[in-house]
Order: sequence, then structure tokens, then C-alpha cells
Amino acid sequence: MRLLARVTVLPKPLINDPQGVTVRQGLHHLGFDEVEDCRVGKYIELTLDSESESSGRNRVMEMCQRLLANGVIEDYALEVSALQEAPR
Amino acid sequence: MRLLARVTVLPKPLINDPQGVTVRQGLHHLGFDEVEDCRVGKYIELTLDSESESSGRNRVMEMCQRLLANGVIEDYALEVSALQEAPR
Amino acid sequence: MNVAVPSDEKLREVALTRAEYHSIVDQLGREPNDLELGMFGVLWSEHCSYKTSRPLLRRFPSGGERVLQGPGENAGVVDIGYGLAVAFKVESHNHPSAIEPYQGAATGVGGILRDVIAMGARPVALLDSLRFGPLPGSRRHLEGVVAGVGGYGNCMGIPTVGGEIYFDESYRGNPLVNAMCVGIVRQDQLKRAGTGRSGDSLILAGAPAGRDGIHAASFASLELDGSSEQRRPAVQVGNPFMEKCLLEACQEALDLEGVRAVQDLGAAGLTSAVAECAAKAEAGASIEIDRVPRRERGMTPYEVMLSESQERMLLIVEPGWEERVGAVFDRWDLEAVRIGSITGDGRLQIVERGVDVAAVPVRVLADGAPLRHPVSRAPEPAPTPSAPEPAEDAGATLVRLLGGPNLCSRRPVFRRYDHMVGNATLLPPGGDAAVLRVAGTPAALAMTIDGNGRYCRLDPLIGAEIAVCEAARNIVATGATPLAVTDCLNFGNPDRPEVFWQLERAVDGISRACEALGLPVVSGNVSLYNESEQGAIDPTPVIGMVGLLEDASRRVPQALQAEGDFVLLVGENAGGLEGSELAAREYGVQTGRPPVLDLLKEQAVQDLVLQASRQGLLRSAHDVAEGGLLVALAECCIWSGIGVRCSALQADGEVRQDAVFFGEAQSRFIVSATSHGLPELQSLARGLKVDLTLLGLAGGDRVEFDGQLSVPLSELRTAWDRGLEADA
Amino acid sequence: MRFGVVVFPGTWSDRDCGWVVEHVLGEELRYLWHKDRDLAGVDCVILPGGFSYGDYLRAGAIARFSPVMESVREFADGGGLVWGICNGFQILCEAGLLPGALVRNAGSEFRCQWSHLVCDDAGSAFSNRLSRGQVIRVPISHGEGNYQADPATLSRIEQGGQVVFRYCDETGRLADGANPNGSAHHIAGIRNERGNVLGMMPHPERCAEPELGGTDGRLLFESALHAARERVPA
Ligand SMILES: Nc1ncnc2c1ncn2[C@@H]1O[C@H](COP(=O)(O)OP(=O)(O)O)[C@@H](O)[C@H]1O
Ligand SMILES: [Mg+2]
Repeated sequence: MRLLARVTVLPKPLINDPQGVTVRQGLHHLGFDEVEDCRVGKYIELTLDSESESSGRNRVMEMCQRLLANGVIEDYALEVSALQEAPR
Repeated sequence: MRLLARVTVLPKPLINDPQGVTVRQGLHHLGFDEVEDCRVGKYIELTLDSESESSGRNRVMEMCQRLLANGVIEDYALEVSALQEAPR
Repeated sequence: MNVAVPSDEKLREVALTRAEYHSIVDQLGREPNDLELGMFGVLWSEHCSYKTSRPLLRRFPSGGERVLQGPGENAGVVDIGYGLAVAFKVESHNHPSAIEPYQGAATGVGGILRDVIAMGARPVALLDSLRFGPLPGSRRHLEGVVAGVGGYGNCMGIPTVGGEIYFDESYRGNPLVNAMCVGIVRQDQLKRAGTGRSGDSLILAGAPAGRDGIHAASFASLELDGSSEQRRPAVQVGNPFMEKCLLEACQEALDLEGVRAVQDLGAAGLTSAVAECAAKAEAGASIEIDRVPRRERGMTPYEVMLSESQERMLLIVEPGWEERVGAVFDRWDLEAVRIGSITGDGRLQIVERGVDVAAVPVRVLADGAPLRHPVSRAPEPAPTPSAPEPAEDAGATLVRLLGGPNLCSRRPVFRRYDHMVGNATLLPPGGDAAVLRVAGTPAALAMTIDGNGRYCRLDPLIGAEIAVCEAARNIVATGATPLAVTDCLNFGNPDRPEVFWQLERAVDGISRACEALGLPVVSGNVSLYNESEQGAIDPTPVIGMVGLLEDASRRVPQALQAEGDFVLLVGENAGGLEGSELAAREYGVQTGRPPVLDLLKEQAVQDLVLQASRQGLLRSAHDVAEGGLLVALAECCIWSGIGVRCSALQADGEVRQDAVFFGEAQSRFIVSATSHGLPELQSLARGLKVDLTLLGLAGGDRVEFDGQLSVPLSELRTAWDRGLEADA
Repeated sequence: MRFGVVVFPGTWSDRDCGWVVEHVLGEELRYLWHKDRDLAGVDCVILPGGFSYGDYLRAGAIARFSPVMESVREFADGGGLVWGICNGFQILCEAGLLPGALVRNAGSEFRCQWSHLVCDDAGSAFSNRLSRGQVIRVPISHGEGNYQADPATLSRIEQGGQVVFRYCDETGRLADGANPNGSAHHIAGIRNERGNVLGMMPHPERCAEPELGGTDGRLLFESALHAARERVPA
């Protein structure tokens, strides 16, 4: 079955996040003073073929561990769902 | 109230996404041949103070339009939820 | 023949006039089909056909002993000795950068790199000439463009070593982004696009074609469903990593005997690349459109032929060499596909699944666009208001000018560009021209890019002459001899008689100055229709120039070198407020005449500086440009951290004091010399009949003119350093 | 001595490193293609600067899986000299040959400029010609050179004396303004425990000749020469 995986990657809480700081400053500069904290990471959307949702999830988790996230500085989260039809 | 906003930003569907292409190739290279398509964007987590969820959502949408996403080449999506306690 | 002319709407979508349509029908002897019309639309556009500017460009001097390739190829090429040549060209990416600053600038850099690569050269340096509306309004554009230039060049590993940035009302809504690339090529490896022969294979390498950059309102959109229109991205996203691979693979492929030529895909994509190769070879070409790799499903031949997807090259390969070429690209993990061949019948033929979908004479497509001759009319001269009384305190004026956005330090910009990669940068950005050594030789290349929209607005002829002279001065200041010019003509809509007049005058100005200085124009680019709601931009010819330093160790720095050195003004001690930064910024005077330029005097002054540098008489040299003598002198001090003590300065004749200090009289340099060198320098100047004025001595920590001004260097430095950050 | 310079598709300091090895030092040079496993018998592997695979996702993320890196890992495990410069440092961290990671510069901007470094460990294979506390001037050129690690890792490498270079001002002070990318503890370069693997963001290959503005970089190359001689007596 065809799956859509949505992976989010964020810097770990104890790791400095220079991009988050820059974005927060930028938002304050534009008058969005209500923003207290900001962290910037990556969002990755994958379409993949797999036997089942659970096997697909396992594969994507493996992808995260090996490539998509760097465990030393980043945490990741993922969601996998079935895709109805071929994309596009 | 204190809100958590989760913003995902992706290149628009027909825009060239060199990052996505390179990551897909990288995944294939590692043996994840089941990956058909890959798009890479940004993930941003914000904590903010707002009167209500709906006003917070509107503000974050504005932030997306003005800074977080580049409307010419990117699409964004957002989720806003109430935060129970102060983060960290 | 009874011609069924398409609707106005259809013609507008391919940007052709009714008359041009008739011309196509005449030359074809039939009506074009939709695909053919689309190809005519892009190739007969101003951008590709130069139908308005071509007659003017013929006025440029373009020959010379050292010229190996003048205008007309992907880049100009000039002999630098040792069996080597320098290939260079400038290109505008104004409109894309206005829509999306980062990607517009990035893909502009990518495009100019491919032009130089196509000559068989290895790019060694980039330069960028940028113009924006005033800060802070233009901050977003500035940031995006700078990030885009850096993002592409840095990733490619090509140093960005020079450029210029100006802020002016006239560019609000229509910023200018011109990028220049300089490459080095062994003369025996020089490639030209027009060397294909019938039977040669056409191999397309690099990125797959997407629906990028197909002119937003395109003819073929009529064939598509309504929603597909929006699905065509107006902006192209560059992939510098792929371009790096493409660069290396092309270099390796060019070592193969069977590779005759390489042609980049730029504006008008495959259509232009194939038509140009075929036209220059006086041949035809046949394309099997199904073989062209695609990024999207369901692309029509029209979309494939017009796609402007980046990072693609077309190789012209002798039959039998295809596999070896393929293997090279494979090594770099790039796709390289044989998509057709050069033919002998002079036609560009597109075949889809065995059926001809287009077949038109290449000559008509590539060179058939009727030239345009718009009306030219000089604008009414605006009255010149008289300047107010000079400010009391020249020191305070100096601090303000140095901290102003047009004169302040560009370090916040060029520190975001890798300007050192390649281990060649002897004089980095920040001075006049950058100087890069040529590996394996004692020589070095100097390079710069310069323009001045304000002078050109006041008089495009003189402004353009000054642009050429100023670029040459920047080269000469480093001790290098100017070799040749590449130019980028940024103008408004030429259908406005005043704009066309500006264009003509500017071209004449470039021609005159180049002739006087013995400089050929070997490449260039024209960008018209630079307009916003406020009207046309200031006429802005931008001059890129490359010079040769036979002995790299003889290069001259711009900063003062040691306390006790004599500091001198080369050229007339004259002043005039005409067209100056002072008049514009401090007095709000935007009209009048540009500074006076005497090309004979210019030559003599440049001669003096060159001869003196060759004889080792100069410790430093820096040209006097915007902001005049005092600003130039202050820069020499700021760069070195050494102050200067001068006696009071009065100009020859009756001249206001502010004009002496800040006037932009032309053909001048600030130089420094040791006490040993001074007498020789003076006699050299006498011999060449060039004025030489002793200003004072290097030393101390202030810029001082006895009784006239005294400013601490630290104050100047702070203002200069912070200028770009301030939202003034 | 034979230096090997690894070439990934997006590498560009390979030529600069190669230039110093061949033309400045007059030593033997081999380029090592990322798809090959053979290290050609080199005495020192340099992983040079560049954008190995475009540095999409994270700098060095994809490069670490290339065939040549398997051999580099074995070579390092056997005590071979491995020197990661700029992108090479990022790759060594991604590959786990060095601890920590390099993230986006503080301020999020690319920086190309001269920087001062103070040597904090003269024991590594690449700093043995320096003395502890010596200040050298070396250019940086990167957008992701901000060294970060979790607190435990940081204290471990500090205690182990693994920090070889720190950004400083010209007097050697770790002044606030003298940290061009926001690195933790001003870290510019670290070594592994054994001292045969060094990663650093600054570019010593850009300052090995006076006409390029400085020669301090040469000391690092000479350190490697010295270390190689010690290791394999001629
Ligand atoms: N956009 C830029 N990119 C790189 N270098 C720049 C840029 N703008 C200015 N510079 C550098 O800053 C220095 C000063 O620029 P400018 O004032 O325009 O010089 P000049 O008046 O001598 O032409 C030059 O060395 C120039 O190359
Ligand atoms: Mg100058």
C-alpha cells in the first residue's frame, strides 16, 4: 500500500537553536511580541510503498535514525497514514 | 492563554525541490528503495501568548504570511493548541 | 496568402506583435502551429533576439590583438598569455529577483556560471552589481539577494570577489541584480557553440525539465485545463549542488576529443540552446522530445521545449563518443541523455512518438526577428537648483557621507560570500578591483564591476563614459592593465522615446570611452523594460572589466602602508558638485550635469599610475570616485588604520571648499609613496603632464587638513562600518 | 609523505588542500574519490571543505555513508591520521568519529573572514608544531560551524583535553565578540581521544603562503608531517 509519512525534526531542548533565535527576533521585529519561544527544525514528507502501515512506520523510523535526524542534536516525530490514490 | 503553534512549511507542489531530490537519492542509496517521493521543508514550533485559540491562530497565520513561509514558492499549514503549563 | 491571424489575446501570450506574426508566416511560407508559435515567441523576445538593441550594440569596438572571442558566444574570451585565456560575461536577473529575491539572485549566478563553463573555462570568480530602492524599505530585497548570491556561489566553491551596491529611489520596485563570472581556459580547450556538424549527437545533461519559468501567460495554456495555469511555477529554484556536479562533469567531458561543444540552457531553455547551436553551425537539428527527462508527468512538448529549469547543459558530441560522455556524467550521478542530433537540412525539427510536431528553419527562428527601431527623443533638461551654502564643518559632513548607504563599508555583505576559496585571492573585496593569481604563472587577473545610475540619468553618454573609466581606474589602481569589457545595459521600456535615447547615448558613451582606452567589449547583456509604477529606472549601464597584472608581486594595495609615507593626489586638484553624492544626499539636488570627463586626460592619468606601479613607485593607490577626494582619502586611512596629516587644501581657481573636498571631478587617484620614490614619481608626472599634488603625510590617528578639519579615524571607521545596518 | 584528499561531488577545498600539499609542502598527493574504498596507501586523509552532497538536510549527513568513509573509519581506528576541515569536520561528527555536531551559525549567516584561534592542545597530530596558548590567524568560511554537544559530552571533551582550537581575539582571550559562529566554549576544532583524528571549521589550507595573507596554516600541515614521521619511522 502507498503511505504518506510526515516527519518533523527539532533540535533537542538542551541544544542551542540559532535559527529559532533568529526567527523569534525577526517575529519580534515585525511586532509579534507575543512569541515567547521558537524552535526551527525540518519537515519531511515522504510517499512510500509498504506492506502495511506498521511496517512502513518502522521503515520510516529507521530512515530517521540513519539519515533524516541526527540523534546527537535532534529529536524526531513521525506520522504515517495510508494514501488513497496515487499522488498528483 | 499560552498556546503552542506547530507550523509546517513545504515547497509548493510543482516547485523544484533540490533538497527533496537529494534526500530521496540518499535514502535510495541506503537501501530505502520504497521511497517514491520526498519533499523537504521547515518545521517551526512557537509558544505564544494570546487571548484565545482563534486569535492566536490568526496571528500565527499572519506570521506565516509575513515571515515564516515564502508565499511565492512555499505552502504552509498550522495547528494551534492550548498549552497546559509553562514550557520549561 | 490568406493568413488567419490568431487573436490579440493569443499573440499577447506569446509576446509577439501582429507584424511579427506576419513576418513569421512570410518567412515560413505557412502559418506556425502552436508549438512553433511558442518557440518563436521566446526566441523573438527581446531577451533572446536583441531585436531592439542589436543595431546599437554593433557600435561597440570589439576587436583587438588579445581578443579570442568577441560578443556573440556564451562569453567573451581574451588571451592572457601562457597559452591561457580569460572568459567572462555579465548577466542581469532583475525581474526574477524582484519576484523572489533569493532564488532570483541565486539562479542568476547559476546562469552566468553556465555561460562561462560553456566556453570550456573553469569559473574562478564571481562579482555582483546590485541596486535597490532606499533602505529600510528595500531591506528584504537586499537580504534575499545577498543570501541568494552567497547561497549559490558558496555552495559551488567559486569565490565572489567583488561587486557594488547602490540605493536609489529609482530602483524601488525594480531592483537590479547583475552577476558577472570570470573563468580561465586553456586556449587549446576553448569551445564554441557553433562547431557542430551534421550527424553529431545532442546530449542533454543535468536536471530534468519541470514546468519552471514557462512564461506565465503562455500560448499553450489554452490547451491546458484552467487550473494548470497556476500550477506553473513562476519562480525557478536553483540547485547549486547539481551545478557543481555539472561543472566538474563538463570539464571532464571536454577533455574527450569527441566533445565538440557545450551549450548552456538559459532563457528559453532547450529551444534556445538547440536553435543557437544549430544556427551557429549553419545546420539544423532534430529533437526526439520523448527522450527529454522530465520532473513532472504529463508535460506537453511545448512545456518541455520552453521549460527554463536550471542546471542543464547540452553537449554536441561526435557520433561514437556518446557512451564515453555518458560514463563521465554517470560518475557524477547526473543524467545525460541523447535527445537528438545535428542535421544538415537547416531545420529545427521536433519529433514526438515518431511524428513531427514542429519543423521550422533554424535561421528564421534564431535570426529572423525583424529589428525594431523605436523613436528616440532627448528628454527636456530639468532646471538645476543652486546648491545651498556649504556646511561649516567638513569633518561632520565626511562622517555622514562615509556612513551613508552608498559609501559605507560593504563588509556586512561580502563577508557572507566566500571570497577566498580557490587559494587565488591576492586582493580581496573591499578595495578597488579584486586581484586573483593565475596558478602556474607569475601573472594575476584584476576584476571589477561598476556603474553609476545618477551620472547616467544626468547624461547617459557621459555617465556611461565615466562608468568605463571608473572601472578602468579600479583595475589600474591595483597595478593591472585593463584588458576588456563586459557590459550590462539596464534600462526602462525602449518604446518610450526618452528611454531609447538614453540607451543610444549610453552605448555611444561606452563605445567612446572604450575606444579612447583601447578596450574591446567582448560580451554583455541587455535588460530592458525595467519599470515600476514610478516609471523607468535610471539608465544604468554596468561595466565589468578584467585586467592583467604580468607580475602578481607588483600588485598595489589600496590602503596606506606606513606612517611617514607621502600621500598625493594624482590628477587635477579641481572641484565641482555636479552629480555628486554630496549634492544628492546633503543638498537634495538630483538634477544638473554629471561631472566633466576628458578622455585624453583620463588616459594620461591612468598611464601615470600604471607606469609608476610597474616601477614600484607606489605604496598604495585608490581611485577617487563617489564622495570625492576626502572620502577616497578617508577610505585609504580606514583600511590601514593609519591617519593622515595634510596642509590646508585649496583648489586651483575659484572653487567652493565643499566642492574641493567632496566634488567628484574625474580622472583622479590617491596614491602614497616613500621619500625615495617621490622624486621619480614627480618626474614621471611632469613627463606625462599629469598634475600631482602633495596632500600630506601618512601618520597619526586622525584625518587632518590644517585649519580645515580634523576627525578621529575611529569616528570615521565606526560610521563607515555601521552604515549598512542603519536604516537611513 | 603521502596525503590523500577525499573528493565528494560537492567538495571544493580539495584543490586548495591539494595545492598546499603539492606546491607548498612538496609532498605526495592522491585524490580519493568518494565511491572508492581504496585509500591508496596514504599516510594522512584530509576531508576537505565544500558542500559534499549540497549539504541538504544537514551538512555531511549523506556523505558519511559513502564507500570511502568506511575505509576512513577503519583507517582512523587503526591510528591513521584523519583531518576534517570545515565540511570534513561536519562529516566526521555525522559519522560519529568525533563527538558533537555543527549547527547553523548564531545569527544564521554565512561567514567568510579571518579568525584568531588559540591552541589548547599541542598534543594532537595536527597541532604538534604549535605550543599551548599560541594564537594563530586562519580564515573561516561556513554557514554551519556552530559546534554544539550535550553538556555531558562537552565536559568529557574538555576534561580529556580534546579541544584543540578555540576562537579568540588577537591576544588569545575568549572574548564575546571573538566567537564568529556561536560555538559552545568557543570551540573551533576538536580531536578524538587518541589524537589521530582532528576536525576543525577554519581553513588552514587558505593561509599557507604569505601572498594569501598568512602562513599559520602551514604549521598544521607540518604538524601532520611530523606526526606521520613519528608513526612510521623511515
Ligand atoms: N555586492 C558586492 N559583492 C561583493 N563585493 C562588493 C559588493 N559591493 C561592494 N563590494 C566590494 O566593496 C568594495 C567597495 O565597493 P565600491 O564602493 O562600489 O567600490 P568602487 O567605488 O571602488 O567601485 C569593492 O571592493 C567591491 O568589490
Ligand atoms: Mg574604486
